[in-house]
Amino acid sequence: MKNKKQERRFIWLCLAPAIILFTVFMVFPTLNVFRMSLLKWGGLSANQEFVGLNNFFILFKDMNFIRSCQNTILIIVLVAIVTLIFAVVFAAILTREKVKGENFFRVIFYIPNVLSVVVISSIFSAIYDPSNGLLNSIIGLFKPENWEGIKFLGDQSIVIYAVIGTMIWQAIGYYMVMYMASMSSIPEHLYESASLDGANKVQQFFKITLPLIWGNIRTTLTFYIISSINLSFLFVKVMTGGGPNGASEVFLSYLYRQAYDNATYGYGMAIGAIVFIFSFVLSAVVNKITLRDDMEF
Amino acid sequence: MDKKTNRLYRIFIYVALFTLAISIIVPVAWVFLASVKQNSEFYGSPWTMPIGLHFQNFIDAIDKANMGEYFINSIVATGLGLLILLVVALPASYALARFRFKGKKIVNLGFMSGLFINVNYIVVPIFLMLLSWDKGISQIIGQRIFLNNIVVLAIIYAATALPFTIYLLTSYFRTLPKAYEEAAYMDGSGYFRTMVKIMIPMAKPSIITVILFNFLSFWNEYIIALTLMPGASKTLPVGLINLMQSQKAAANYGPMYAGLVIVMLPTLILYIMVQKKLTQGMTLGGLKD
Amino acid sequence: MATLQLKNINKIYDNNVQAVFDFNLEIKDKEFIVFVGPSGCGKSTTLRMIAGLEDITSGELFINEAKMNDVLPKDRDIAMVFQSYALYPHLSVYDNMAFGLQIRKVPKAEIDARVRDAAKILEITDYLDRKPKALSGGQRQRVALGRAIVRNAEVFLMDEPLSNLDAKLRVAMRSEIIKLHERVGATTIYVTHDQTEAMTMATRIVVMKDGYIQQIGTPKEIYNNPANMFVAGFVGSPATNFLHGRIENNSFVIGDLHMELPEKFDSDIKDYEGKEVVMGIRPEDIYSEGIVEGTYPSASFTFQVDISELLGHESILHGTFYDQPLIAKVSTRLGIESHSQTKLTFDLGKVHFFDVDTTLRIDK
Amino acid sequence: MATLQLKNINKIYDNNVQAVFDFNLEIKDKEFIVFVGPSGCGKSTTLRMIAGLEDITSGELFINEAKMNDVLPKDRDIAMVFQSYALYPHLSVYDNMAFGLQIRKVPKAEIDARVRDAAKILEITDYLDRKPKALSGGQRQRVALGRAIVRNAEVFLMDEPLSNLDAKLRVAMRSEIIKLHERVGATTIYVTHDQTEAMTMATRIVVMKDGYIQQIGTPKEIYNNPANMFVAGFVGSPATNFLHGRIENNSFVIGDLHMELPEKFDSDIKDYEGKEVVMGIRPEDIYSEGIVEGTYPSASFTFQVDISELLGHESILHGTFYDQPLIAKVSTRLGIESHSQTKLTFDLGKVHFFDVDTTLRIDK
Amino acid sequence: GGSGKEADTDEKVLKIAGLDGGFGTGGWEAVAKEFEKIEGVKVELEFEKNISDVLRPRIQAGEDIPDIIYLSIGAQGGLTDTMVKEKQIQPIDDLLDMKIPGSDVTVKENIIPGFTDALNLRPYDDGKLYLAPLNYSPCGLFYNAGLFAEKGWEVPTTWDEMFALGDKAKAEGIALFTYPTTGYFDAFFSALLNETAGPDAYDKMMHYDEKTWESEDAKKAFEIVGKLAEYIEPNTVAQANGTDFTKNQQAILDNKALFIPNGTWLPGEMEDAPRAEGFEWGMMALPKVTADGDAYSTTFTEQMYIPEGAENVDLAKKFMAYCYSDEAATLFYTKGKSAVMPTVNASDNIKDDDINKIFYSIYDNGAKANAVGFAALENQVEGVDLTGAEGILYGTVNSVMTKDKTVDQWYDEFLTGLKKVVEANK
Ligand SMILES: Nc1ncnc2c1ncn2[C@@H]1O[C@H](COP(=O)(O)OP(=O)(O)OP(=O)(O)O)[C@@H](O)[C@H]1O
Ligand SMILES: Nc1ncnc2c1ncn2[C@@H]1O[C@H](COP(=O)(O)OP(=O)(O)OP(=O)(O)O)[C@@H](O)[C@H]1O
Ligand SMILES: [Mg+2]
Ligand SMILES: [Mg+2]
Repeated sequence: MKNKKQERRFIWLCLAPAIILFTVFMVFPTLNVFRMSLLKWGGLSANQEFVGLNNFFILFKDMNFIRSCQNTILIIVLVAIVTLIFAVVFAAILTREKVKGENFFRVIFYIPNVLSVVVISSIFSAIYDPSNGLLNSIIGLFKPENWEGIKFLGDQSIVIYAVIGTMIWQAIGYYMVMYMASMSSIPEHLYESASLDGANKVQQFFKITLPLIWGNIRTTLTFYIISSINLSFLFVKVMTGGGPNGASEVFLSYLYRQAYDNATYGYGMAIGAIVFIFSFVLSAVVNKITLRDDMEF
Repeated sequence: MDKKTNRLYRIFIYVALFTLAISIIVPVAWVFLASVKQNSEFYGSPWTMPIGLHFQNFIDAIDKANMGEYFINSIVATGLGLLILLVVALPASYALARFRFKGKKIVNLGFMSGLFINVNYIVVPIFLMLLSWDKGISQIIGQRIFLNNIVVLAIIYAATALPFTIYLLTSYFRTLPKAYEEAAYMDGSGYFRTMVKIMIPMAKPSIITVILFNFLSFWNEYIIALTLMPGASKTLPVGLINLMQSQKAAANYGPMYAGLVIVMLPTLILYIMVQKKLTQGMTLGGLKD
Repeated sequence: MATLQLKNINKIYDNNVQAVFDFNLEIKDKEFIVFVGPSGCGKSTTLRMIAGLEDITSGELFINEAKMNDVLPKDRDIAMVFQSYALYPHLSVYDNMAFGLQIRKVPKAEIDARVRDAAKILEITDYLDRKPKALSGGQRQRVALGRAIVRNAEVFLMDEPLSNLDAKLRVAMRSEIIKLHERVGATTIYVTHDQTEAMTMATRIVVMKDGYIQQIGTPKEIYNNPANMFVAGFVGSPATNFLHGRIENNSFVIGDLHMELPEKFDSDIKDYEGKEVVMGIRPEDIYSEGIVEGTYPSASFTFQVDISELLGHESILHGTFYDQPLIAKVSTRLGIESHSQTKLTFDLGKVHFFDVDTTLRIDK
Repeated sequence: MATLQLKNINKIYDNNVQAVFDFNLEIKDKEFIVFVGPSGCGKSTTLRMIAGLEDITSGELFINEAKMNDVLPKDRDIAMVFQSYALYPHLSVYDNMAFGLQIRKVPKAEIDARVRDAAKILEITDYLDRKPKALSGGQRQRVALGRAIVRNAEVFLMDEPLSNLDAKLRVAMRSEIIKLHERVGATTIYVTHDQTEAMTMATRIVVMKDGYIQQIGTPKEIYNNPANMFVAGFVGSPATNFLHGRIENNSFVIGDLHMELPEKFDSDIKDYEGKEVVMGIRPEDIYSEGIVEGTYPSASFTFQVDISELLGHESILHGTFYDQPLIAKVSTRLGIESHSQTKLTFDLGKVHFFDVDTTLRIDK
Repeated sequence: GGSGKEADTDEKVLKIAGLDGGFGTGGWEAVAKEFEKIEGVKVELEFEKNISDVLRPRIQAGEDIPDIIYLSIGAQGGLTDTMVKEKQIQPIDDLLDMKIPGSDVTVKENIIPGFTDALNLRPYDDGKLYLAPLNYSPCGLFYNAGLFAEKGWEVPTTWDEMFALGDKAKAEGIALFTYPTTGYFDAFFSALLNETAGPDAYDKMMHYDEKTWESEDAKKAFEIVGKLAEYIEPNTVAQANGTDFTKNQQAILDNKALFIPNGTWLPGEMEDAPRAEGFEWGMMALPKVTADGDAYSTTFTEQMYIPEGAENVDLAKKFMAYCYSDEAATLFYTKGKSAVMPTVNASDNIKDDDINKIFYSIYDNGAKANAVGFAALENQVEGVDLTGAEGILYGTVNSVMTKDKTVDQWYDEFLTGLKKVVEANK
């Protein structure tokens, strides 16, 4: 049995720097945010009025917030599902298959991830362009003469999907890298064994790869939630400004709009608090749902 | 017959790979081309080829964004941030992943909740905190040391990246077989050495992932650097703002794209250098089970 | 250099499987203890508790009189060969072996000497630079062994360290381990399924079953005086034959064969007069040649051989004896074929009797 | 159900280690081939090439006359027991065994029947719900074996499938595998270090060394007529004694002992008249009892016993014979002690002679 | 308020922070240099494209606050808007009566009359001036004068003519109207309200007077915008965002649309853009509602102000005063990118061959000027952004143009929002 005291000392020594840094630079500031969410405050003056949970009550009746909520959830769900599928499949191909030019593909797929949001937005502005955009040109090939381009960023029912498409394009490489790292630690002999058991590549993928990187996938599900919330803001800010007429508004863009444009800083912070709680609860739920036995090889 | 399905399978794979690759190459090539276009070429159809190679864009970009000095700053902030991050996060993740102890749930929950904190809205409180420290310290030593300090910036980068990093590393450390630790203990290795010499090397793929992703986020970080380094000394992304379009003014597209290309290169180069290590399995062949 | 005491040790795993029950054992300095027992009986578990890798659910462990339950593995000065090798996959063979010495700050030159020495003994000198991945099964096992023997630990724990080696190498390794033990004198606990190893290496053997100790004794004791039917049946190959019969007038009766027992049994079987008992006899104590026929004429019988299995120099005869299966081991020279008949005699001087219910040995 | 042909197969690993050289073997339907050889000689490598897990560097592999070099493992209909088990860590024991059947879309009820059947045979029924992590070494190995035997594959490859089992279980498993082989009739290749297994299970044995085949033959052939000194020395335990001497007048001369050889050697040793040769004799062919003394009186000598090792029923005598080490295996009954003298006789009918340079057997 | 740090330096330092925007920083640098010479002080300039982001934390902390901030209401980041709403700006009434450094004239005398009366400069109904106007530019509808000449079209003077022209253009495949983003409707719509309801009603509306907003005249403005939806360049909404708005502006250069609401900076902004043959910039005020009505053109001004916590208030005012000198006006125009100060002589800087000449003479051609801006509110209403660029009043235009919302819905939504705002500020 282990010497508990020595073990405890080691554990806390390991944890202490992290806990200190984390507490000082993240926990305290966050508590501050929570505190501000209870204020009616424009953000700059000393004129702060404590209003309790009032900001939150307003929030639940604020249709614009609810719309940004719906948009965000849609983004999270779609981006997570589609990216997950693509990233896992491509990671599997690039780690498990002997493909020619493997390194080439690995590098290419990662590139969108290193591009800045501004660049990506201009790329997609060129792709989504209603008259000479890439997508419309391609669709135009199959459509009759007087085909009018789809207004990806102008149509309120499409714009959010346009944002989602951009986000997926950007995210695949990121998650692919993550999955490649965890796939590479699956012992080769399991695949050997499975192939002798008659499993083809697809079956191997579902029966070996997927279960064995399940822990990693669960981890990334949380990342999808967080990064969808964060990135959707950046993309929306640059690509659509939340428009047309708020149709692509998401959590954080709405937060900014309220905290800064509308000078209701306390209210904005209340949105921040809700976003925090929402994402926390959501990923706790997702975590719970996806729980399988923890796995070591 | 089976050769045929196998063939189909491989064709499918290549089609998939090439489709995605093209969907990336085309737009990215577009960016590279854009970076050598002249300004007038940016109006009208975005899909025209550049008339000539306008490399002046790059010179303008380096000039206007003050890239020389800012580059160094970014390198320092990113490198130091990564170093601090790894030194702090690796032991913490290891301890969280491989030991049972009282309070683990709470610590885990704490770090986990940290994932959901968005730096965008805590950066101002951080700024206020540093400012008050500065006020305090300047009364003692007559100097302000927390704001406009690249080291502090690096520390804060590390701190804000902790939840993500710990979460990722913890989930990886959990998958490593216990047997290796046990072997090390039997060899007389203490907790610390076991962690450093045996377990951390085996976590290499995920450490590389962590380095890669945090490099990216530190390198491109804007809001913290902007807020905590309000002085003249800036990081690259903040400096890059100078290349962006400003309201009601003619845009300088060429230099902007050139600048963005320059900034993205280090990350890409880093990735190209480490991507092979990413998939080097570190745990094979040691166990019989 | 070390004594060990295990007192009332129990081990219950997290999933509520109890793997070891009330384990008691005193090990003297420089002893070479061998654990044997069926697969899953708790040998590795016990070793791992001694090493400090598993919590001791209850009971106490002492090394050199000091209680060890709560001492860290690294502070117990134990070297161990893992059943599953547990080689460091990212280190070369050399570094795998050197690791424990580097930790102890042994001078570089000495590390080198010791590692190369061990590698030579283990015949893995050529592979010192390879990673474990590029080794054959037996080579990996030898590295695992090497990692332990380069250490001059107080206690050596070896969990089936030779199971993946060929017979010749195994013999060589066996004698190297014996030599090492003689030289270093470290207290050693050794798990094996190889009876020859157990018999030739052990100062004492511990026979386990289902987490319980069945018998502790020298190889001779275990072989000649098994405590119960399990030990009798487990040690020796092919296994001891167990024949059910009755005690009648100092004779053991099966069917119409009345075997007159030697005097030494008299006092012990008194209580069983007229009762059913089990006679245990090893296949090698059944003779087809005339050797014991004169001594125990009442124990001769004609045996219907169903299968005669050639085993090089010896043959194993399978058949039934009054409806009970019986196996005899005889010299191949006699050329007994399958489906033939032959005359056999039990060496009644070597038999044991067991209680039907408790399975304990009756004769002292 | 399947024939196999291996033609001129070579294997060079990525690190330029050549593990298998020019391997040629024809395996008939329903054969039970056993690979033996020292650790690292290329047994697993060969198996893995047959399974399709390693590329064949050069040469051709045919199964049922069809070239297989480029066929995927999954399409070869081979079941394999891995030396390192390779259990699926995320699946229960049951699912580990059922996996291959589920893939093949065997009906659920049949899967269940087959798995439970195998589990019963392997005595792991109690562990079906556990994950491999919570099993003992031997239990894991049995799961690995179970995973193969539930499959009705055309070819079975088993890489030391019983090495971590106790003797008793091993005997039981051995006969189960034989039964399985008789019932299913699948062509089987089996790697083992256990000579008993090799001798009792094989239809033919392949002896390998350093990547080369040394001899292919039935167990009897291998045992009785080893092709060279390596095979003679490798098969049988303790190993064959090799004694250097000269041929003089149809006699084998060591020191002042002139052993008159039986007639059968006459023609073969002619060419070696006056030359040095090596005589190989198994320890069990050296007798201390009078059995062969009458037949070969010239081969009797007095032996100085250095160590007498008790091995249950038999004793191993170690000593030197004209400065050459000699080991004899004699009945324990005779009670020969260490540091004593005893009279021994070589059974000259069983000896072989080998060329000193080529190590090949001289006598036919 | 700021604590007195750097108190030990003898030399006074005036800190000016501002937006590095469409007019560039050259003018500021030149003016600052002059001022340094005159006053013997040091002027520190901090001009950034993201100045809101830079300043916000400092202002929140009350630390290191500049003496003058040059950042307009409605600029990205909403800092100045918040400063106004949060009452973080110091009154500068006395500025008007100050003598301009280096001359005898007072500021008031040198500013074009009316410019300092704009509601957004005096947001609190306390009669005091808080923000100082600078860089004025007329806003109106820009078009390709060359195209009109080529087609022989008359520039419409009333909305009826406008729509008639729209039909004519449609036949040629040209849309009547486009706009860069909805943000540009503040100038457009306020001019329109002036036309439909008249200046008094407009003033009331800017003070959130519900009654006036509910009037038919007010609604008329909404309806005119609604009618434009029939004539909108089809890609407008899709491109009405931060990345693509130049494509909408390009539509004018490419003759895809006839009119775009914008300010005088537009030609400069599109300087490098390719254009249709014979292209020539033209600009007009909004068409009149009726033939005998007034045409309005919004005068857009930028603002500078002294924030609370500024240390050198007096010096700051001095500098501001200097900005209204003729020298400064010249420097702003020549060294900056054609920034025109609202001083009486500033337009003299515009040479005859300067394209700006046409634009700045728009009022000489009969158009009336109006200023944008609502009164500041005591209480902001959480979740109700009534007047922001993407708020209910302007942001909804996108929906109206795509017909996702009818004019009535838009109007009702606005009135509902207005009610909430009024409620909160009773
Ligand atoms: N992946 C590999 N890369 C390089 N060399 C290898 C690799 N695997 C095995 N070898 C080498 O090839 C030779 C044959 O190995 P193989 O595993 O076939 O031996 P084996 O006969 O199965 O031995 P054992 O009885 O010890 O399992 C060995 O010398 C081994 O070191
Ligand atoms: N981690 C574990 N969790 C639960 N049960 C376990 C665990 N490890 C082993 N067991 C069980 O405990 C019992 C004893 O296991 P142990 O490994 O000590 O057996 P062993 O005697 O070493 O067997 P073998 O000869 O097969 O290696 C077995 O029944 C096994 O299934
Ligand atoms: Mg074990
Ligand atoms: Mg092997």
